[in-house]
Amino acid sequence: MLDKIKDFASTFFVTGDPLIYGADVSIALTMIAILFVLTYYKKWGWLWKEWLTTVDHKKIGIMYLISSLLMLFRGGVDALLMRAQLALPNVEFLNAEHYNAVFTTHGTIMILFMAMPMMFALFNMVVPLQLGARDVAYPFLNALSFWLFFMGAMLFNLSFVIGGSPDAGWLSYPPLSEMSSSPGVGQNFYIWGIQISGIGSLATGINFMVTILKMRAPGMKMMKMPLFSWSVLSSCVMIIFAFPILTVTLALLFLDRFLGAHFFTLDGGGNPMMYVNLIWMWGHPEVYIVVIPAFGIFSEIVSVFSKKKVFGYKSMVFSMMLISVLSFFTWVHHFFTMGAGADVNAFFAISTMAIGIPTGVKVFNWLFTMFRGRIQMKQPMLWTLAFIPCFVVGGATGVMLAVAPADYQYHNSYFLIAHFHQVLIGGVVFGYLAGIYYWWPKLFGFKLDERLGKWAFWLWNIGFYLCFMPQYALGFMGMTRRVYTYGWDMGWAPYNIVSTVGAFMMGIGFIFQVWQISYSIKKGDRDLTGDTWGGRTLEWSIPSPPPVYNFAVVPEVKEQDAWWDMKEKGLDKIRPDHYEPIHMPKNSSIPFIMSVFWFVAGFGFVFGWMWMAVPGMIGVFGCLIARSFSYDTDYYIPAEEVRETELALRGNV
Amino acid sequence: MAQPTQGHDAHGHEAHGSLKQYVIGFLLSIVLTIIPIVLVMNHVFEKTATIVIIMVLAVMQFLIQLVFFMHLREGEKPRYNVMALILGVFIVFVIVAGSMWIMGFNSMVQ
Amino acid sequence: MAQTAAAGHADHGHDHHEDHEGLKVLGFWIFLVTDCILFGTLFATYMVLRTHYDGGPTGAELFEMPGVIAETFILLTSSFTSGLATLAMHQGKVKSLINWLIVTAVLGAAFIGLEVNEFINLAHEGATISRSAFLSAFFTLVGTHGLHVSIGLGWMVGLMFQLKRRGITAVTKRKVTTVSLYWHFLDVIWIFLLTVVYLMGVM
Amino acid sequence: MGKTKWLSRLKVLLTAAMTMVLLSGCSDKFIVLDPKGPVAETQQKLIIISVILCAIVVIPVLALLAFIVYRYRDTPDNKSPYKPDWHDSKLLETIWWGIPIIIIGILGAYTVRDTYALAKPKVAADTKPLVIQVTSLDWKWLFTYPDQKIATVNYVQIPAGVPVHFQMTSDAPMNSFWVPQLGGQAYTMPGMAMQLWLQADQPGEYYGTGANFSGKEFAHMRFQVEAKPQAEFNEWAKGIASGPNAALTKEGYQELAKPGSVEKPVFYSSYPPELFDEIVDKNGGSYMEHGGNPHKAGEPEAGKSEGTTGGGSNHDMSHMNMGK
Ligand code: HEA
Ligand code: HEA
Ligand SMILES: [Cu+2]
Repeated sequence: MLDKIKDFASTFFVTGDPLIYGADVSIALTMIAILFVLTYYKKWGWLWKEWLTTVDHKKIGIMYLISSLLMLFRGGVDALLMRAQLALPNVEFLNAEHYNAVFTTHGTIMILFMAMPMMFALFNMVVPLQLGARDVAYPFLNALSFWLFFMGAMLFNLSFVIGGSPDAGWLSYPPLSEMSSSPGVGQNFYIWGIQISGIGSLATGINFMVTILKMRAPGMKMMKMPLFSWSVLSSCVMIIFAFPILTVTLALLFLDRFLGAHFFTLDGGGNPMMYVNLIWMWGHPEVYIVVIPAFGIFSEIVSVFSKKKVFGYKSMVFSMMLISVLSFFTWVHHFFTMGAGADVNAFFAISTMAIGIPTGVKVFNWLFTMFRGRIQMKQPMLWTLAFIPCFVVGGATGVMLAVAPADYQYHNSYFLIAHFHQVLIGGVVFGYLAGIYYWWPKLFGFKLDERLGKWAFWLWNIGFYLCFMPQYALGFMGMTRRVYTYGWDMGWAPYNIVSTVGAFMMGIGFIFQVWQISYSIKKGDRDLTGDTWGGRTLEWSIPSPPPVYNFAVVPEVKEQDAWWDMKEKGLDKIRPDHYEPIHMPKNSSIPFIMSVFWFVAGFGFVFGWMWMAVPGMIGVFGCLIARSFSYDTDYYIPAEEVRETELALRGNV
Repeated sequence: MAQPTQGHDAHGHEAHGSLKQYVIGFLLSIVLTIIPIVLVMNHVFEKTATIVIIMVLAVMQFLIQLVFFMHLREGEKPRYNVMALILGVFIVFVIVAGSMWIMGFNSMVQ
Repeated sequence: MAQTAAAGHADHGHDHHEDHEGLKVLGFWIFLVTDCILFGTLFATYMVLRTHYDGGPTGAELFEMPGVIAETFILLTSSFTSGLATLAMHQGKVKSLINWLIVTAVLGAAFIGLEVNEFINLAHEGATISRSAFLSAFFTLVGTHGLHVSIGLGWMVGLMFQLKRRGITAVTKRKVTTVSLYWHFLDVIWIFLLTVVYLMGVM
Repeated sequence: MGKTKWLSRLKVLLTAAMTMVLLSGCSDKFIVLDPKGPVAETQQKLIIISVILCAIVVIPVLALLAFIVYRYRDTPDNKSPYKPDWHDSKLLETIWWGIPIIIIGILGAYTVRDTYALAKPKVAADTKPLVIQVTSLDWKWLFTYPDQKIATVNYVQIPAGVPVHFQMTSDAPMNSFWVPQLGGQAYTMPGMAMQLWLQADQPGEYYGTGANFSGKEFAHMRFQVEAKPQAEFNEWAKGIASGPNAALTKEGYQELAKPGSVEKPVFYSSYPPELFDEIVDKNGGSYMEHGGNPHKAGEPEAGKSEGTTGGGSNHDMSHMNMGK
């Protein structure tokens, strides 16, 4: 009996490495600390009522933000581990298996559990406020999306200490990811972690799409909508078309592994290339899903901090929509070298390059928004200014990759790694950071410290170029991606060491940001006006942080920059003479509970334990039924209470 | 909660449909199902022609259901559902046709 | 500003529900579009793998058309009866609404019964999901549709209880509307399954 | 006045960038830019063209950014014009939709030209290419020479100046066969026989590597490519065949295919002639068109429209070849 347990434990828990034990210990300690603090300060009820069951988009946004920053840390630690291992030839810091697991989790976490939730954080924190809405279209579903993401991410991260991490690359190409080559549970963690959070992402896509189409304040025609909301719409369009493909692809891979089906196996007539084909049909739109909202953020910031109306609004909108449609026509550029033929390659090379055109238009429009403006070098603007050169160069190397015959030389080399980090960090990370700096005062009521922010900014930027420019050179020197070590013979060492130094500089930059946040919580500039930066859009017309109902009275929009327009016309000081009761959704515990059931079911499927998976799924359906039968889902905030809240927040009514 | 922008004029013409509509739709779809079955079971035309014909009939049936059962043409404007559907069907076409084109080179001909 | 607020709240309760339920129907439409993509991906996989028999049975050898044709007409009819249910709903007839839903659900159950039967027969002939890539694709595509139909059945049953208890309200109205949209949608998917999998399979 | 200064600055920048590219092209560490065969040469030219074309927009954009940020920064004594409502210009918008379109047009034309050019082997009618079959295994490369009847592991010798027709497959997770100085890579995939045409113009030693991650020991999947004059190559092949090397048997292959890496090159005096075809067939090769004509490989064929309805009837199958 005891032996059995021991046996089980040694396969169940990941063992054999001080790194893992260290992680185990720190995870356990953190858990105990959190439990202790919550109990000691009697915060359990607060946690449950205010956060776990909330359907308020602002709180959900904050929870997304916290989780995504944690994931940035986890993914970043992975990155630094990799860079440490690659710093010099023949380093034995990580062995091959660990290295493979680390780059797999790094890629997966950064894109699916860092970039996606950070994007959803911004969607949630900003879109309803910008549209003049009281919440998203489906607040309940919104909470469910968050908890699905969260549980998916937890399940995925659990693989580090239980069962073993996936190690077949962030897109898990079969047959490497099939039972025949990856018999462990790591791949199952990968599949279920992404699958569960993917359902959440799909729901968010639908939710925000409807919110934007239907919940705009009166008078806000589509062509008067702020560009960030437009970018969210175009991102959502891609989400709803791309994510079902991911769901199916992973489900098929799971059927292969679980039921012995033969979609992508070596034997039985399976065709691994079909997986590659399908996963990129999602994967390519996915990278635009994350970058387009960043474009929206830059559009807002450039205009506000140049104190000038955004240039070429219409072509900004048009180019975003064009990118989202075009992004479904380029997927083959990720496997030009799989021999699909000259016709296929020629078509997809051209369609890929074509995306550079609308993207370029956006760049020019940003430049000309600044042209004849007055540029204020505040933090959000700094990141925006850093984004432009970085993204333009990264985009241009993307165009070089799109030249199909040349891609035969770049594919799977460090040139590619450098390309996509340049667009992902320069575009996505810089963009979201800019957005966080920009909207932080709105959500929390205080600014983030400028001085520490500048340090972080320069460390990130210098670190970035040090880290990734040498990688282009390494690509030309024939260094392929995903090698855990290399020899002295090829002359790669000097470039790699520079790259590692750069990576650690970015890590220090991140530490500065953590410091900056904790410092500003205590000492940051309080913002009492609600309009920190001299904003142009509706979110700046309400107090910071906004009350639960956002807008005591839903504003009427006349112009594209609605708030700017109101300020110019002197309408901003006018207070309504009376208030109406406000209709609000009630908190619900179902999203959280249902996601826990998903977690349980997912965990069961990972280990093939039907006794766990089946009850988990029954729980999920039970929650659905419970929701369907509950009719008491909303309430009214009395007019008097609204009046009092406004009085307290604005000081004058 | 917040006021949906285009919510207010929706009451007049909601998507209802009439018995007549349903019956016509039903009859049409039965006919459109019988034809391909007969064509295939009795080998009326040669293969490619049959494939083309039955695909066209399936698409027609799809449209019939959309119009007569799902009342696609009714409802408030702008019809975001129609736009989403058209784009969705287009993407489905891209997925299926694209996969076949790309993967075609390693699929055996029957 | 004040004016719109007043308009929005003129008759609170009813107005809001109406708007909100409309909002949910749009969301459901978009969900159906995503489901379209989901099936599209499965169709793409099937199209690519449909000749990969790995020496095992082919579609022409396996498919029993009489059963499939019966399934088709049953599902078609159920799509029609679910339409009649919504019609009854708009005329405010709860009884007839529930009855038509029952008819629909019974037809749906018959469809599922036939399909399960078909699958069992196939398995007996050794044609299981792990036999060949073709069969993997076949079972997954057809099975996913069957799973959708089964979920729709459960949903309808739940809805009947709610209708009994609450009658026709803005909320139940929306629920009936969405479930019948779902049902018509599954019918459409089946037509393509019939055409692409079965008819083209036996040709 | 300001304009000309601007332009001259741009020129300086451009030349600087160009020299950098060219310089790095000459350095022998940058093997991708140091081609030793016609395919790699075409690709290198294309790389340079694409760099120049991208630079034509990217450099002005960067310069413009620097200029605008400097000129319009928000300082109290900044005298440059401030037009907060200026947000539209048909002319400007046309320019920046137009320029990228033109550039992409040009780049696209080059791309398409070379895509088709490289799909067809560059073989003069009278030369007979050497066929080498490549199998990627966990985690090593097996090369079999159907004409010379020998086999090698992690080492491949080719005659210089002769086009080599690599037929590639995998009996393990996918990999990618890459010899940067001879030409770009192509995947080795189970159940398929991919084609890659490479040629070394001069004798020499070239770096070869697996480029697609295939599991634990992937980092060790390197191989050496040696180009020798034809006569020496013939000699070498004969030596391998008649030398003391063991023969690769079917059982030997099973052993070789087991996961593990191989430190030093291995040579076999012979191998079962049908080995490659068996490997392809075993992993699903039967789903591909048989008997493509290698000399037509890659020629785009008519009939792509059929591909969209008939499960990929018969277009482009010529890319594939069963090595028969
Ligand atoms: C946010 C993420 C993001 C973004 C925005 C992009 C943008 C682009 N990407 Fe990138 N890409 C990735 C993330 C991203 N990519 C990732 C993660 C991978 C690898 C995944 C993996 O294998 O693991 C990848 C891989 C990848 C490949 C595959 C290479 C290979 O595997 O061999 C290719 C090939 O065509 C490519 C091309 C492009 C192009 C053409 C763009 C274009 O959209 C860029 C457009 C922008 C510009 C061009 C700059 C601005 C424009 C102007 C100033 C106008 C004028 C310019 C010209 C006329 C040139 N990318
Ligand atoms: C949004 C996406 C994103 C982001 C932000 C990043 C950020 C970084 N990435 Fe990543 N990367 C990917 C997406 C991303 N990456 C993807 C998709 C892959 C492909 C995976 C695959 O091949 O499957 C990849 C692969 C990849 C590789 C190639 C591995 C290989 O092929 O062998 C490398 C190597 O240098 C790398 C480096 C980095 C670095 C240095 C950062 C830096 O920006 C990180 C900055 C650092 C921090 C934010 C750290 C903060 C932490 C601390 C300060 C704590 C320090 C404590 C300790 C060290 C214990 N990444
Ligand atoms: Cu891409």
